Amino acid sequence: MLAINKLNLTIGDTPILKDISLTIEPGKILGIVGESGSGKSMTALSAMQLLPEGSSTSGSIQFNGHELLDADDALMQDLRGDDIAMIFQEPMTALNPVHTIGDQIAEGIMLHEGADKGAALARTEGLLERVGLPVSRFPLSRYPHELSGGQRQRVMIAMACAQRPDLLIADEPTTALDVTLQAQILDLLRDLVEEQNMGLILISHDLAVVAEMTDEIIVMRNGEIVDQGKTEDILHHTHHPYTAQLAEASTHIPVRSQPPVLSHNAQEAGLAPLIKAQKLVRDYPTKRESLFKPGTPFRAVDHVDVTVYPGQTMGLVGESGCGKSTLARMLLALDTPTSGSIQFNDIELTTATDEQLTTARKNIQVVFQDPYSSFNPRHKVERLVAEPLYLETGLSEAEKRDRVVAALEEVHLPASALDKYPHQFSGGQRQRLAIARALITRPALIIADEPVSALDVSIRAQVLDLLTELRQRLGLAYIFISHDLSVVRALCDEVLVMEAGRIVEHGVASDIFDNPKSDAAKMLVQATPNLERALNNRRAAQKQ
Amino acid sequence: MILFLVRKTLWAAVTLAVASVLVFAALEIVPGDPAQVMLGINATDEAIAALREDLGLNKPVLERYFSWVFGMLQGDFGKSYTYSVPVNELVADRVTISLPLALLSLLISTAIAIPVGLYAAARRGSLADTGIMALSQVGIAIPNFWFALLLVYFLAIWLQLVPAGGFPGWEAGFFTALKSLLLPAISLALPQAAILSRVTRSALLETLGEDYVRTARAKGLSRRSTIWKHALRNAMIPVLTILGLQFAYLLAGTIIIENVFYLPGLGRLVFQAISLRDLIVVESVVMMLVGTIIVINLLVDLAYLWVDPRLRHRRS
Amino acid sequence: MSAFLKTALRNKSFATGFVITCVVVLMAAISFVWTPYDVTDLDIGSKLKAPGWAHWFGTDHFGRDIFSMIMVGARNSIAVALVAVIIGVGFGVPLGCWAAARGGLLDEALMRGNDVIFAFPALLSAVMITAVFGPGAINAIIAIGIFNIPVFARLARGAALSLWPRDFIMAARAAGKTKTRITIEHIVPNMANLLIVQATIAFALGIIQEAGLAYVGLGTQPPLPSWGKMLNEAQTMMSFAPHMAIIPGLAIVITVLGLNLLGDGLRDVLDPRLTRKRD
Amino acid sequence: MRTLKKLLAVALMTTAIAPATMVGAAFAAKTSLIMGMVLEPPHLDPTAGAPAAIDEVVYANVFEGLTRIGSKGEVLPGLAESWDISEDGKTYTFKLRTGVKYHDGSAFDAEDVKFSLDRARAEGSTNAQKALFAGIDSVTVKDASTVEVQLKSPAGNFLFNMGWGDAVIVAPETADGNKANPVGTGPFKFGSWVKGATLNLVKNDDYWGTPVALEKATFRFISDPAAALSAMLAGDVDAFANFPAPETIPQLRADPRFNVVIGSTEGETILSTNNTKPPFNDVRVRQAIAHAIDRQAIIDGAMFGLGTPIGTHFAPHHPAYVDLVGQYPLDLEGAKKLLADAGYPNGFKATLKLPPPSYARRGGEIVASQLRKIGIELEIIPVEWGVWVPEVFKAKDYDLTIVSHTEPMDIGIYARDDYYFNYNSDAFKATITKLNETTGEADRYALMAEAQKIITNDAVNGFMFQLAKAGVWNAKINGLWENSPVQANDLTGVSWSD
Repeated sequence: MLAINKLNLTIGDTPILKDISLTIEPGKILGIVGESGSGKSMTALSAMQLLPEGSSTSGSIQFNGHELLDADDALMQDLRGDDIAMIFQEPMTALNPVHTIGDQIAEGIMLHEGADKGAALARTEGLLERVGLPVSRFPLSRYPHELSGGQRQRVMIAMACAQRPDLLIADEPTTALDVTLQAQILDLLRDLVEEQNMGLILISHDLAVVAEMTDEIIVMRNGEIVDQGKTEDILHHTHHPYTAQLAEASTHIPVRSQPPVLSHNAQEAGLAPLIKAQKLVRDYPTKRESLFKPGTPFRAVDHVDVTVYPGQTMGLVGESGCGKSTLARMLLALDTPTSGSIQFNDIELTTATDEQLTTARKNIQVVFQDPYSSFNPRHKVERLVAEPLYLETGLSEAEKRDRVVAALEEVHLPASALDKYPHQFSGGQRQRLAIARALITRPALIIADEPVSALDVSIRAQVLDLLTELRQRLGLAYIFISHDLSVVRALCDEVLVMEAGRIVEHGVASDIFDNPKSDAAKMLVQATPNLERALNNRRAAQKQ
Repeated sequence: MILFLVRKTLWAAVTLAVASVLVFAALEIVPGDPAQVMLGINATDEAIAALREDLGLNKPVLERYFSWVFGMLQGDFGKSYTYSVPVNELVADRVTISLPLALLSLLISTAIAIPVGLYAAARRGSLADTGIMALSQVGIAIPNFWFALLLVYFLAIWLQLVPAGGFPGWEAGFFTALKSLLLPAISLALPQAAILSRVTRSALLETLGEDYVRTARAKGLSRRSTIWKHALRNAMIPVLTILGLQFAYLLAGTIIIENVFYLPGLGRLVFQAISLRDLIVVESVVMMLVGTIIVINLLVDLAYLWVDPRLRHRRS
Repeated sequence: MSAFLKTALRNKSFATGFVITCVVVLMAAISFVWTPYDVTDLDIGSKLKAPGWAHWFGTDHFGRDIFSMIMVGARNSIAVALVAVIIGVGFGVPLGCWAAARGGLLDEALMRGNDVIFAFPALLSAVMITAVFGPGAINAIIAIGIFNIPVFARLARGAALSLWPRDFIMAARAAGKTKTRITIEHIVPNMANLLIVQATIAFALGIIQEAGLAYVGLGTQPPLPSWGKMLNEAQTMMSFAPHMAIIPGLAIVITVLGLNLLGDGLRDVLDPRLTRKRD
Repeated sequence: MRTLKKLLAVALMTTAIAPATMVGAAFAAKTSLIMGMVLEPPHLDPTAGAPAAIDEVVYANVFEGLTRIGSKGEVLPGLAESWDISEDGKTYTFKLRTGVKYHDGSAFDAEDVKFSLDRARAEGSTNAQKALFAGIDSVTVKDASTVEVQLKSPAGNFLFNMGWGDAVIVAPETADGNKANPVGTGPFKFGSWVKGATLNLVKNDDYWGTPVALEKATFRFISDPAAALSAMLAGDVDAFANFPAPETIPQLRADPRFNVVIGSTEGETILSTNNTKPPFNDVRVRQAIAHAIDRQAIIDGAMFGLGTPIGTHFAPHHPAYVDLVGQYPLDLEGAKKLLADAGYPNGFKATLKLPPPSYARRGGEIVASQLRKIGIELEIIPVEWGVWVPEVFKAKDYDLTIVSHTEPMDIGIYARDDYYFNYNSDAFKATITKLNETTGEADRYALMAEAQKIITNDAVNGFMFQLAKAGVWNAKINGLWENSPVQANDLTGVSWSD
């Protein structure tokens, strides 16, 4: 159906794709895997002929007997949305905010079938029903902003599948979604492929997702295909070293030489908690409901207790919007709780004096998710990493510099980094810088808010190793916030599961994963893609 | 939605109130005495005093402020010191020139700028685009009164195509009157059009880079219908903002242009009133302009609602 | 700086704008020490000369050398517009930053105050202000400057609001730094690009506004020449001395064009999105 | 946006369906005239305001006085057909015309004359020229067409004074409404007034005298010289009695469509000096200034050659004028020496407040440049009339200013106490008192000459030039005044030729 042969792509003078060849048949799912910048998306856009300006291509893309590379606009407009359809990564921006969802889906139907608006809307109702958005609850007159991310992605799927296309290209369709939603969307896609006998190209950076879904896999790196074949073959007998490396990285568990620090042991040993938050509540005001009625405040954090002992790594998991980050901000004393108390050592953070806060802050540092926005782009590393030294008075410039060099050494960065700007580092290096900054005041606790979720798998593994190493060497305690269970499991001693502002489960990490008790935890565990599980399932399926 | 309107209206009222204090206070400290100006050089002191009493200029400041404000609330803007007629009447005459002038120039500027901006954006990087953008840069740099001068001399005096200035009145016939507004409107409009076309172009380019435009293309829409159906409405939001600002600017911009073209509009009225120290006229006209601008801002806010459904029911 | 200039000059807009601006500034600077003729010295005998060798741009109705007047006028235009921008930045940026940092009622009050100023038609208000305080360069500066304040306040507030939730600000807060200190260390430097671009635009606008005020007789007063006033004087003489109107008008257009190009170029050169692409 | 459009639509509709009273003006060109004026009158009652613009619209056109001033400044019979003057020069008996009607149809008689004169001189009167009536002792109605005016002392210029716009005769019933709706006895009736733009007069068919040729006269107010030029060139106005842009005169003169007539006015343009304020209280300083002023350069630079140099405060076209221009020749060295003698070898700084007319603004720049040559640095402060009057004229808060004194025969102001020049000369006052009591022409002229010499010797003000009247009108128009002995646009004799 689709056959790409020796496709080369350059944009400007930069070669983007080199000698890409692939084929896909109806009813089959082809996965394209690779780290960022590997050329996955560009391959997909080549098939759609929606490449950015300044692109030049060579080779051939055959689709149902058409050569797409030299197809004119009219033919492509005919094919797009009718025979080839595409779903994009970002459901929040992929729909036009000023048109209703009904209109946006009907538009394609009217265009390709010549249907009038009434008929198109009637068809649209059926399509939305099929993707799990019944008209009774989701009328066609809804605007995209009235839907959640998962619902929008369903609208996108309905739109893409409206003409029963022969080929569907899904470019990271679930990356922006929570794991539970991801599982639902993937299920929906798989069902549609079966139902409509479509070909599906599934593009993802997540090997586990691809492993669960696809028949064949293509592994890309730097614009080239490095490995290609049936999913089982590729993943079982990982002959290609890069594939092996990817597989290893995505299931990476840092080696730990010390036993986990568990709360009940610490309690029994009479250890004092490092930080102890009790009955924390945080309300946010909302818009007035009407002229005379103020909005009911939104409770982001609802009577939460958190206790972390020295050296302990506490995981905090939950879907986006469950209150994890708000909780973290309160623990960092950046946000004041509506009620409740936070004890750090002997200091009550909610009522602390400036002096006490300074002491506390030296001991609680933070690492953020986005390594790109964690640094003031205008300052050099020396100044950036030294920032928390503001908390320590009376340091000379030379002393500060020594401290920065020492901190860089801790995270395995050379002293030559001092004079560079953040944009001169890669994402992984920046995250090391962020950790160096957190370490410079010799804290007892680091709060890490999704520290690896923006990183590619191989780099993620390195950063996880670093965090583990530092924990052991420096006796650090972490509060590790993540939506990714595999990461939490790899690193944490204990886990708190959060849902809608409340802690719904608290336990030893492995217990929770192997035997989740709360619904929230069960759902999370269930939905998390897992490479090993996926392979096992496949093997089992084959044996039958 | 209603809440939004109520809130906006309340704020508009507060803004007006603050503006009225500012205007009144500013003109309190203007040097010069309207009574003196009215009676001229040789007037006796008693005559001036009598006139001041007559005009109510001898009352305490607060009393005058409040009687002014309450008058305005009832639609009574007072009586011109120099012309001895109600300000309403004076303004009513002038508005029939200034408002059509501002609207006409807005119309011209929009009619030129939006298609040009669209064209340039659709052909980004082409020779036409580069040319248009270069031209618009020059357009922005041209002061409208200088442009007006050039127009008068080339079109009205050399070629005698249009009247050089003056206004025959609407009673001279709609098109005759319109014709005499044409040159002033063009000189006001073109520099504005230059700005607006740039805004339109960049707004459209911005939206053309959005994901939903790619979605529309993936649906099979042509480039053209993508622009019309998907990009344009989203691009209207910044364009609307600028349009609102421009209308306010055009209303005030008439002050100089009316002088160049000798149009008896609001701007000239204010100008004359300032030099004659006819403060009540100055105060009232400025307040009307401020009021108009506030109303326009409200309308622009409403237009946002119409264009952007996200604003219609914003939750926290 | 020189390295920056080297990169920036590769941008066509910036290069053109930079050259024009430099020429105008240079002309203004030279006029302090030398002009071809004394602009305060009237020579009625040689009035209304067309451009030629003796007087490059001709003479005006008082026999003054227009080239010299353009040079001195540049000084005046630049001074008025620049100080008006400084007023705008000096009051607007701290206000905007303060509003963004404190939020709540203060923010609301400041922004509403802004709205009030915005509701005044700027030119009309400038006319009123100069009418209150009398015409003159200083009052023109104040009249133009006041309306720059809300522009910069809004810009600064908007930029600051988008910066506050950024992670590096969080990190600074976690380091215990005060809001004032963070504003000075992190917020302001990161909005500097925006401010510079807006400042060049406000500068260009200031020149047009000053010319407008001078044109209606409310700007700089004689004996110092100003471009707007020259236009005003030239108006009735256009049919027999068109150079008197065309030359100052062109001076305004070219200067404003130069500044706008400089601003546009700066925006492209300084655009953080483009900078990010580079790494 | 939509609301605005609706508003506009309504606005346009209402103006469009308004009675089209003025349509057709352009087609009946031969009997209508559009007259350009620089300043718009604030109102139309000449007996209740000083602005010359009032007289320029209504004088002789709408309102008439007992006497009227002719185009050469002569006194002609007006509503008074004739008059007798008593031997002692203190009793004037006016014989009034009969059959004269006001525009509202009511009849004119002697009671109106008494009313008008008594009203003007009453306490609390808002007449701007109360001095004109100060000499009146009583006004008596002898019969319906005879009025006797008793003066306190003989006044040589009484008949001329009665010809001023401020002395026009109004009816008691309509006097208070004249500001907005003037009712007079003249050949034109008030038509309509679009404030800020135009004012229309229409022919009075019931006029007692020779009917006028024009059916309609429109005054169009154009303050901006450039706009005035545009309007003239574009044919939007037919005539400008006093064109505000002298620099364009050569251009207009070269245009065969126009008739350009340079006439004289009563406007002595002077550098008014605050005589009590140091250093101007020193006559040597004032004389130094007189020596430093190059009148011809000012006339050339500010008025583009239009104007006559004057050496004193007197109109050159008046028979009693004495040419004193040569008394202070341009002499920079002499001026510097005078300054040095006065104690200012290095000159000094002072301010120069300039009202809006271009003779003042342009002339001021030139004067400042001329005085700079002898070390006097003038700071130029442009002011609106609204500021000039209270600050300069009333409060005398000024050093120097430039203004044209346009009242006819006004040398008497130098005798006034507390006038803004702050000039105080017993010799001059004595001369003027004597002049006022003298009726013989030769004696009067001799006294006038003496008065002129005194103020020139004292160099009270910098005497610069007599303002010229640059009349520009369509070449086909006849009968407009060449000079302006009084502030008026007398249209009674105007017609179109073809």
